[in-house]
Amino acid sequence: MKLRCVVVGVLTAVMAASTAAQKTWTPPRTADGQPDLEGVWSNATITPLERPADLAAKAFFAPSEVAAYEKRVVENANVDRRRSDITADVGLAYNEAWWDRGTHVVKTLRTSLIVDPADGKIPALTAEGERRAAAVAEQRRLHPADGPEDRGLTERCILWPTAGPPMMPSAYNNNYQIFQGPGYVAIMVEMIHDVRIIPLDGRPHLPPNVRQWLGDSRGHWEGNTLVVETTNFTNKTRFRGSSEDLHLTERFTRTDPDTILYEYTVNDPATWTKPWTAQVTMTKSDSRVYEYACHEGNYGMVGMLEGARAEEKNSAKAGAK
Amino acid sequence: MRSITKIGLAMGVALLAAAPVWAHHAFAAEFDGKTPVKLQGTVTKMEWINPHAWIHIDVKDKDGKVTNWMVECGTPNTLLRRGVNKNSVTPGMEIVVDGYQAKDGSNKANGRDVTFADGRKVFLGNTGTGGPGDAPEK
Amino acid sequence: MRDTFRNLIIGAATVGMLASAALPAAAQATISRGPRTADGKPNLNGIWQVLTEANWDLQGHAAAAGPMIPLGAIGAMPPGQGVVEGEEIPYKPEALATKKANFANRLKLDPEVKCYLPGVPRATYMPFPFQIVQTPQFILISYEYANAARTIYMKDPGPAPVDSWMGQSVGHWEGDTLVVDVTGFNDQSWFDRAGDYHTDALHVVERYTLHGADTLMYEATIEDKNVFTKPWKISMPVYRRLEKNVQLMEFKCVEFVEELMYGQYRKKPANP
Amino acid sequence: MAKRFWIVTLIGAICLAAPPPKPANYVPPRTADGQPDIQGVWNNATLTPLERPAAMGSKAFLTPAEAAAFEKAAVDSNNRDRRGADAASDVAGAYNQAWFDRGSKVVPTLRTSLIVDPDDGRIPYSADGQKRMAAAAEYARTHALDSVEDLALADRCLLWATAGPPMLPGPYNSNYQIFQAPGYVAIAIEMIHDVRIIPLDRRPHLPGSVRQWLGDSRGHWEGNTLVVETTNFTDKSHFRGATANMRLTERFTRTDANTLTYDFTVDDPATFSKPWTASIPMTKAPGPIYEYACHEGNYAVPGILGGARKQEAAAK
Repeated sequence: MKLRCVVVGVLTAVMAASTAAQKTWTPPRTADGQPDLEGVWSNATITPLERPADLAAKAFFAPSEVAAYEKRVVENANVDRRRSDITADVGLAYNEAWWDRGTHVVKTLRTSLIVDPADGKIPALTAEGERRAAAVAEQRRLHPADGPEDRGLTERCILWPTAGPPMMPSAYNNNYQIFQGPGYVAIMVEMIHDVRIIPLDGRPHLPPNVRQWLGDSRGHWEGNTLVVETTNFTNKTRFRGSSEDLHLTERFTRTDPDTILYEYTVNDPATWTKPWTAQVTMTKSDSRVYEYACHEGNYGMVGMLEGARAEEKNSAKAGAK
Repeated sequence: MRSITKIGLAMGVALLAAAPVWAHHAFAAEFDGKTPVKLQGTVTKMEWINPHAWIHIDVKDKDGKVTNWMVECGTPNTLLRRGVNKNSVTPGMEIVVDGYQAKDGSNKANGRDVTFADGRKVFLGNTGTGGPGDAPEK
Repeated sequence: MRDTFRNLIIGAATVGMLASAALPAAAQATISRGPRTADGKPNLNGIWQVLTEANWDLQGHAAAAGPMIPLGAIGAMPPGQGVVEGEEIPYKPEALATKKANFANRLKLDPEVKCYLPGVPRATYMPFPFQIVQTPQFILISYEYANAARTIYMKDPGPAPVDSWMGQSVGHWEGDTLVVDVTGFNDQSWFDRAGDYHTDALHVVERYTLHGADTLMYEATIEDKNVFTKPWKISMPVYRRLEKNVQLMEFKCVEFVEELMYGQYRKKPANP
Repeated sequence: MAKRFWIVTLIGAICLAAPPPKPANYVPPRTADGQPDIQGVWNNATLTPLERPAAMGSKAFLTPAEAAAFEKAAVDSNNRDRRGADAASDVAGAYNQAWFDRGSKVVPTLRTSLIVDPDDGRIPYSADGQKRMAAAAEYARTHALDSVEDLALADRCLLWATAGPPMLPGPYNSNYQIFQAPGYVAIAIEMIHDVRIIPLDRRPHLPGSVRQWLGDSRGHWEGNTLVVETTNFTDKSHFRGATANMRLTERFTRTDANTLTYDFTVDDPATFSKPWTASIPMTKAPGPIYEYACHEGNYAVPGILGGARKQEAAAK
């Protein structure tokens, strides 16, 4: 058994203490007077975006429940899931050595990243949202790999959820470095070396016809909270089915030397019946951001497309027999 | 196994389902579950690149003919944080790869398990690099 | 009388002094101190762009037709006086042959064609702006081209664990000049579109010096014992972008090369 | 055709005369930054050919009478309605003087060529130079219209003799406007809107690897004469057969309010047995310089090549 055990960081009283201390701690200031968010941060967490069904009514873990829960989740992720069913096994090709999904729940102890709606679930799609989602699914079903555009943005090395925005925890490389210069907050996202340079001078957004993968962000400080408004998304970004009219509001509040509470509100009336909000705690890391040159080594894309062509040839041959 | 509570089970299932979605790409799209391979060979080159690291190995078959295989691994950045570096895997090392061949029939496979001949895992922070991260595993 | 006379002289002297201060920056002997950050360092923050034709060819070159006939004059190479100090890049003979072969096959081999990361120093003189966000411990350079980026560590983090496209940058101040030592390169990037290349033994030392408020003097010393007989240096001014509300925009060019790189694997290739 | 004019005028007035006296010692005004002022619009059209026609033999100068007679005959001849005897010559004479501006005067020195050195007024080709010129002529004869590269640079709208350098008078549009600013002399050439910006700070030339149609010029003042050294020519312009290594020295001297004397010396040992010099007077002109957008309206090239292809197809 090649079970690789992972030393589980057991969270005890420390967790409870830091949530309580949130209110009183005031962040230091950068040279030009901004609350200091600088440093390398990770938003890896095992807390899922939406609350799992069996925890429907439970918005928070009690501090005592956290350790056991975390232990089980991490061990479960590490079990060598050699599967009888081959395709599932191929699908789980890595074991934990390659993943870095994190080993802790969010410091707020919530059972989901989503905080509003209260049930921790993404609100219902509008009719148009349903239609659009169905169309995308159908396109993917009919054309899994006709050309590179049919693969996901991560497989095309164009955009990862870690960059978003919103910046979502992901399978690995959940690392960010924040720099603050006069009039700017810059966030370097490790995957895929995207840098969000957020001007704080209240300038207008780019013209509405200019659409960008990471949208166009404007920031301002409300007390110790950095508020970032982002618009101008493309219709190709589709964060969980969002449209190009997505209006995203992100809030960064440093609650203690090692924690930034990152909260985002998704407002896209063309897709969801009402806005929804999620929170992720970003934890200070003493690691650094490494280069994630994705496109340069993307043998996978060729492999996938050639694989599809090979399968078509085989099925054609089989059919012809 | 029995002691896993309902929560753990639920979480486990959710996690399981989530796994492939989060991978850089669904391996099933590139590799073929119906053609498993077991390759024993000598490393000729280690490409520490994203999105996936690739090991190039020379594999000798029964009558000595050598073919070069490319083995796809995970994203290296995770391991860099555990102290792995370009000296962790160097040309000349003997390794064993359990995985699946590429669908297009080329000499490519995914590194389901990559171990030394003695069964020790290759990709751990502790392969002689004294890096932080997971406890040494026997 | 004497006092008024004395005041007159003093007045004249001060006027003289003020006049010299008002002289244009270039006329003053020392480089003007320029704007400063809160911790007293030259303030390099801002959006900058190079205007030379270095990305076409670091060395002096005449204008020439481009490799793509249908592009006509759009694809032609503009002329450039070159940015290499001493005109020539000191290639080893066999390495010069590789460079020439690179140029001959540049549409296949130049990483820029495939929107690969530009490496250093090429990222600086790509025909796109870059932005510097300067903090005491780290200096971020974000490049509009292919969202390339570099963090300059003001405290050396030790040797790079693996080779990378943009290398590992460690900076320190020498007087009013930011000196950046860059190592840990892979052998993939080129220096320009003329086939100038390097191996993973590349070592680059960059120097950024403010030259007045809106100009940076950029120098880079390039060293690679496998390719060049000795270190060689390039230098060029970098100009601040002064448009109102100027910002970096997105040039995420991977999307633009998918047809080029993967079109042949389409189910229905555009031109089989 | 040109030779016949000379013979006609010569018969009329055969007498030798000394060259006219040198103009008095004119001192030009100064620009704001102290350069001798050679600004303004100038024209270098003239009836005097670059080389002395063979028919003139050793005659270096015309007499005033000869000059006047010649000028009258030349202008009349240019204006004659040259409806040709056969269609081919008629087509060749397609334009009459209305379209041309070859000038109406010989050079004031009455010299029988623009070339002043060598004395015979002829280009001193070396053996190699002659061999190359002959080979070029032979190639042109046998590949007259294969492709656009076989057409003259002017027909291709790439470069006219008026720009050179050296700057020779053309059949028309021999107009130049000179501007002077601190450290620079700039010459705007009407045909084909080429501007020669000549720095005066004695900076080095462009690297030898860089070749340009108009070369790379550096200027300096010697008294009231602007001396311009030009190198870095391409191997495509071939001024009178010269190679890319041609070195050109031009001298601009304002000799009176309305005259700018332009001398140039060509040095290219691979082509000419020795350096040779010509002198062309540029006279003040009212201007302005008009736009000469040549390439944009170049219907001729597709017409010429298309015609050749059609004829070849028909011949098959």
